[in-house]
Amino acid sequence: MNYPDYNSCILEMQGINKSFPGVTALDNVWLKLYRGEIQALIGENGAGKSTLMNILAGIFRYDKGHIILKGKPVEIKNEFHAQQLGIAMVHQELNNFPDMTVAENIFAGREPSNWGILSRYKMNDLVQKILNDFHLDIDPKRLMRKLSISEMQLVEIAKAASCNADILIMDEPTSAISMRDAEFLFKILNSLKERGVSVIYISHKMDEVFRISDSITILRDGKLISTSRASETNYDELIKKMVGREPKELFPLRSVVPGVTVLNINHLSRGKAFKDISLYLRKGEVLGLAGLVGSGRTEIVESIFGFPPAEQGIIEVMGKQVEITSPRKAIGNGIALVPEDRKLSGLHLLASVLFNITLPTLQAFARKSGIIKQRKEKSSAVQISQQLNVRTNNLKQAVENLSGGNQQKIVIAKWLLAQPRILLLDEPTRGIDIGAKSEIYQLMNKLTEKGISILMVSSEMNELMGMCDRIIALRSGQISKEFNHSEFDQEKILAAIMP
Amino acid sequence: HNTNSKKTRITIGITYQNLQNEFVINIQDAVRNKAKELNVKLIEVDGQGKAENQISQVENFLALDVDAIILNPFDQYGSAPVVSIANREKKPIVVINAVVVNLDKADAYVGSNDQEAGRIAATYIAKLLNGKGNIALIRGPNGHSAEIQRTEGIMEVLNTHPDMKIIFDQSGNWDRTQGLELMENWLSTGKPLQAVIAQNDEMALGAQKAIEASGRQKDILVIGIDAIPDALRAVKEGKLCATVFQDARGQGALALELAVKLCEGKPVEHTNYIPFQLITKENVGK
Amino acid sequence: MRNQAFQFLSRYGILIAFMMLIIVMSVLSPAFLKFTNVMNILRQTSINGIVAVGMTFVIILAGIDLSVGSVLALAAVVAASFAHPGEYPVFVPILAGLFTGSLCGFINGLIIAKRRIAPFIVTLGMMTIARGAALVYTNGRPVIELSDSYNKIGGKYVLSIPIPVIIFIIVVFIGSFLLSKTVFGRHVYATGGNKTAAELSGIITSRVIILGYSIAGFLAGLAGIVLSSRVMSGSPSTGQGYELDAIAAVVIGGTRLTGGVGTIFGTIIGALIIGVMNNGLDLLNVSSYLQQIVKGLIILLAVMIDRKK
Amino acid sequence: MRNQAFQFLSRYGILIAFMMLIIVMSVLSPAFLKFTNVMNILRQTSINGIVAVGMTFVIILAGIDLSVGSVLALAAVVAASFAHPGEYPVFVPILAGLFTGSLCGFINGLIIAKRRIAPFIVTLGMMTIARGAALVYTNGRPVIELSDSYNKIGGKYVLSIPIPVIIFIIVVFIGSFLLSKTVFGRHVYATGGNKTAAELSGIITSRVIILGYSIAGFLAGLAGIVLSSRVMSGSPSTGQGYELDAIAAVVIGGTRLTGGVGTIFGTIIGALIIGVMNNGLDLLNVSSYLQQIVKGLIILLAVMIDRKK
Ligand SMILES: Nc1ncnc2c1ncn2[C@@H]1O[C@H](COP(=O)(O)OP(=O)(O)OP(=O)(O)O)[C@@H](O)[C@H]1O
Ligand SMILES: Nc1ncnc2c1ncn2[C@@H]1O[C@H](COP(=O)(O)OP(=O)(O)OP(=O)(O)O)[C@@H](O)[C@H]1O
Ligand SMILES: [Mg+2]
Ligand SMILES: [Mg+2]
Repeated sequence: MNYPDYNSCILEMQGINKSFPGVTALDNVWLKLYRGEIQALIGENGAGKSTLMNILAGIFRYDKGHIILKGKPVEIKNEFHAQQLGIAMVHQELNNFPDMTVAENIFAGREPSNWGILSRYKMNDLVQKILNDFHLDIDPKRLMRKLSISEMQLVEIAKAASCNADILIMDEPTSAISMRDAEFLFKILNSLKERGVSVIYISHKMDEVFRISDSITILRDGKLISTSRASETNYDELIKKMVGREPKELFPLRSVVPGVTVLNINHLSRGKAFKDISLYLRKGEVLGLAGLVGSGRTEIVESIFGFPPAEQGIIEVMGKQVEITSPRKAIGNGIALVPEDRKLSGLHLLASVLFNITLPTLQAFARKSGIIKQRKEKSSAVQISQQLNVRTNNLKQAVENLSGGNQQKIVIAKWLLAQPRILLLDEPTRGIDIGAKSEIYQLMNKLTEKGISILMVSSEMNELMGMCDRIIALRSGQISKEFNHSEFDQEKILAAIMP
Repeated sequence: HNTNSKKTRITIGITYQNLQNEFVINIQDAVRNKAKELNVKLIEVDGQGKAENQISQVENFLALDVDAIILNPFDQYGSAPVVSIANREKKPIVVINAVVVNLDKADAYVGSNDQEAGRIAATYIAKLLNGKGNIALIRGPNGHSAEIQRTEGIMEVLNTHPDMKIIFDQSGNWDRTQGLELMENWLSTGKPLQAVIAQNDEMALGAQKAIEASGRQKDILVIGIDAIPDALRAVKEGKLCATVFQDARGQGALALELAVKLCEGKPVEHTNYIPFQLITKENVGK
Repeated sequence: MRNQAFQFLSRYGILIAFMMLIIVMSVLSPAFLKFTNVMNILRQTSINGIVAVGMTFVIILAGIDLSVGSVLALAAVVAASFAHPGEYPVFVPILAGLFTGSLCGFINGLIIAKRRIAPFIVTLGMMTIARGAALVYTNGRPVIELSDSYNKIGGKYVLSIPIPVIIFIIVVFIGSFLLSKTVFGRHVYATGGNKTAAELSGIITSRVIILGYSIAGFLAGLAGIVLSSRVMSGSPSTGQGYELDAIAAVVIGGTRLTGGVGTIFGTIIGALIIGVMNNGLDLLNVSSYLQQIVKGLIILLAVMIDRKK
Repeated sequence: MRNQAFQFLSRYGILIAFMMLIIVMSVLSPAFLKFTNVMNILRQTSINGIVAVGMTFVIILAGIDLSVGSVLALAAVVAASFAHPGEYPVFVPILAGLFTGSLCGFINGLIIAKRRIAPFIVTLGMMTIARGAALVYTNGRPVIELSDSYNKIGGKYVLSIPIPVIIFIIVVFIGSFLLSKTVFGRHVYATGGNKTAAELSGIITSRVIILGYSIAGFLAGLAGIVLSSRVMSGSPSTGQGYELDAIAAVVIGGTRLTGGVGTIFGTIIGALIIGVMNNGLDLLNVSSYLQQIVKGLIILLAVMIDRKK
């Protein structure tokens, strides 16, 4: 059998409507999925992609519409029911059991057992097979919380893909994994496809979309814009449909000439995380850190931010040696960090947009007595969120209810208000749509023009190459090579980070 | 005629120290019976072992415009403001069962002196032991008025017997299980012990159970206070050497009667002691 | 418009529950809405209310303080021991009580923030320790014979409003102001909502935590002073179970036990619901045993009405 | 090798604390390690231990059950009321008590799972309601005159081991088996560790929660039966504060109050620490005021030793 089989429609979503208090998330959306088809679902942040898929996975009820599964109308009651119907999903936000082992995580909800009694034997056999299939070099007995974000994401992918589902939904599966791991994922998706599994694939990465998908569906503001065969469309057309206007150049031209050294790091080490890291960052420069999962990039920027401080080494800011023992000290030295995982370490999800944006800079809006000048606070927050094009109807809205991309913008906004001298960005465009990405790149450019220096960690090679003046390649916690802009070459950089 | 009788019907508010205590429930029964008999409307509230609750409750009584107040104080100091409030609002107040420091300001008092209970128990034990022996004391909750006064009474007697020594002394919080466990632990020390004075029957029965289980029932005397039914049975069976009877029903009935008299403007005796009575195997049936 | 009404309801659902309770009570008991009775309710609520304001800080910090009842007792006996007539001016016992309370809270906060032990267990330990300390300090006997000026705190009126009620109102205003209008307040929410994010935002969370628990201790101490002056004696066994009442008030008021969300306003409504319930059921002469069942049901009902959105 | 020792320590740090306590006690009191005293400790621990096993389920589920003390009392009086001599065979009161306990737990679980209200507040409501129900059922008086066969449950021995201890051991084995060897056990950990993730994994968390609370209720009922038979009377005011002892045992034993982590083994050590402490301080005849301070300090110390890695 050659898939996709366009004669066999496995799923139809007809006229789906869904609104949340104050927002219409989906407005009459139609979607058709064929056996063995990989369908990409794309659209700007907040377009309704996750909402549509969450409906399919039984998480949300929809207000209006029908779902036809394998020719039969169904009412998907809950997640369990969705699983029974053969629908599995990798969710946009990490959702795992940090205190359980990798194996236990993979089998949560479908533990191998005899009459309710666990069969560890079976489980260990199965898990090894799954991990092998995915080329995952992770000890199944390791605790989930000990994994890096990307490893966690890979485990979740493995979990969903090993479910024997007919429909596999992936909501931005590659937003937190390296290119190498993404390659494994694509192989797996192709082999699933050969077995007749259908995949709905949400991503903001256009190159991926074109590489693997058979068809592409575009949502904008909760409305269906189009579904087309991947072979019959092109990049510019997609972008135009997605954002509703002509696309701009993704990476802006960098015109800043780096000035004096503002950050100088000598022989920084911390435990097993990284060793003997020396680097410098000049005024107005964008410096990139490239590396694979677990190469220690996150740990390095966190230690520069004092969270936790490095054990050995010297940090100099503006030529003066500084002791950065806590984030507060780092902030005092004009350093800001946009962390990798917004949910875990970036945001107070239940609090409002305003609350989150002004949190690190509250002192600036307060009288000496500690009383906040609320009007001033609000106007600054409004200004910065407009500047970043944050989509929210109200600054009082809880961050929890924003789309993933908009949440990311909040984290960036909160640090831009602090007007840092040195900005540490850890995967700053994770989960951000192409329009917002371009906005963030523009912004980075503007910031560097103003003399701010940026140290950026990214797993997207084209982002590093498009934005950085220099790239430092890391391999298992140590610097393996440094590249100047003129030496940028994807192959060479990859070679420098591969073990 | 109905409206007429309603108009003249007396309303009395009563606040009990803690209605999770069987002894206090006995008082409540007597008060209720008497109230029915005298056609008095009764508003009953439970201080649940907190003096401040009793103050609040009497404030609430004022909102209900009761004719008289009966106070069964939890704390001789903490519950005292109740009497001051009644005085200020010119409501007759009768104190029942336990005392308050400003008892003289109350219109009447019905009850028994808790020190007396302690004295009776300790005296009887001293007599049985011929003024010599090791004693374990199980107290009520620390700081509770009855605990304070019963302890005072017990100490007063024991101080006059230099050969009687308290070798164990803990609070059992009026609770049978705690009495039981305390005793189990004390018994395992193997120290010679001649008698246990428990400040209520529940704890005494718990201690007795532990002693019986250890087979030392013959060597160790146990005495309680209150004379609850279970304790009377144990006295009859010789498991407790005695208990000290406090006439809850008598107190309850008399207190209500006095309150009614005060409402009607009739003179009453201020202090009405209802004496404690030692209940031993000999007089338990009566 | 409709949407706003909905938002209001979902935000202040507990207010609806409170109103319903008030209406039911005033229909059932003619005495309920009298001025003196309303003052009674307020006065009776004030102690729990003061403690609950402190508890709100701690719970927003994603913590809990089981020790407030015992700390209240310890502060009460310490304060009372300085309040004998003719010994010291009245501010001495007050300061002594407040200091004792704050110190206990400070120690709670210190251990929780620095040793990272669950607040539940730390304050459970403190609950036992403070109770023991109160008993040792007084030898288990209440501290009595307090000066008139001390006893006035709990017993007198200003403009026919009882002093405890006035203290309560002041505490509510300051607490509410701190939480909603100051940098410290924001840091409390941030620390409780996401500690890592708070630390990465440059907040020294250990300081916030220590201060939060100190406030809870301070207010427990204040409540101890008010209570001991109300009963004109400092009893080492007072305040038992107050922690549960205070936590109930906070949670009924919509503050989440997982931290990061909550208001003093909600707590006050929660405390008033408990106060009205206690007062109303006594007025209605509901039997003490039945009262417990009814109270449990009302708490559940109130929370259910609130959470039904 | 060295690493393993370290792992053992950090995992079973609480065991070290326990050993230290044992050593100190046996040095201070010669009676401490006698067979009868060890049996005393086990017997006295058994009631709290049984309750704490149930509490472990609930706390791993990221919940809490404040009602166990009251439910224990309700089950005790219901059971006792069927246990008068010559009325029913002994299994009737036992079943009645177990049913009562389970029912209360079931209701707790139902409200928590279906209405999504904080377990703290739901079980606080149940705490009051069950206590009130026990008082109403008995009119406030203990149920006395129980049959000999009923009283044997708490009083007799099998192979010179007290029956309560045997029941406790059986409960520990079954509880431990359920948690570590069954699918249900995994779902308990999953639901408590991350409820959203559990639901996304297709676990019907409401069922797991309801079952978990029912188990806690069942075991509280069982403890009520053992306790009432041990003291030969069913008192409606018994079991007060037992919830705190049980929670303390669970938390000292390393189960996290935020859920997802914990073992029955740890809980048992926690319960034994509390039992040894109570017994030892009594043996040493430490004054009851001081006992409280010492107990609080030991709890804090034990947890600190455990968490110091
Ligand atoms: N639980 C919720 N409550 C209220 N509004 C919500 C909720 N979930 C989503 N929304 C809103 O619905 C809209 C669609 O969000 P959705 O998460 O589906 O976007 P998305 O296309 O997945 O975006 P992204 O690419 O950023 O993930 C957004 O406006 C979002 O704010
Ligand atoms: N020996 C080890 N023991 C335990 N954990 C390890 C070990 N080595 C690496 N790790 C884990 O690997 C991760 C290090 O990855 P880190 O996040 O610093 O890398 P990164 O390059 O930023 O990767 P990414 O951001 O893509 O996850 C940490 O989370 C750490 O827990
Ligand atoms: Mg999304
Ligand atoms: Mg990283």
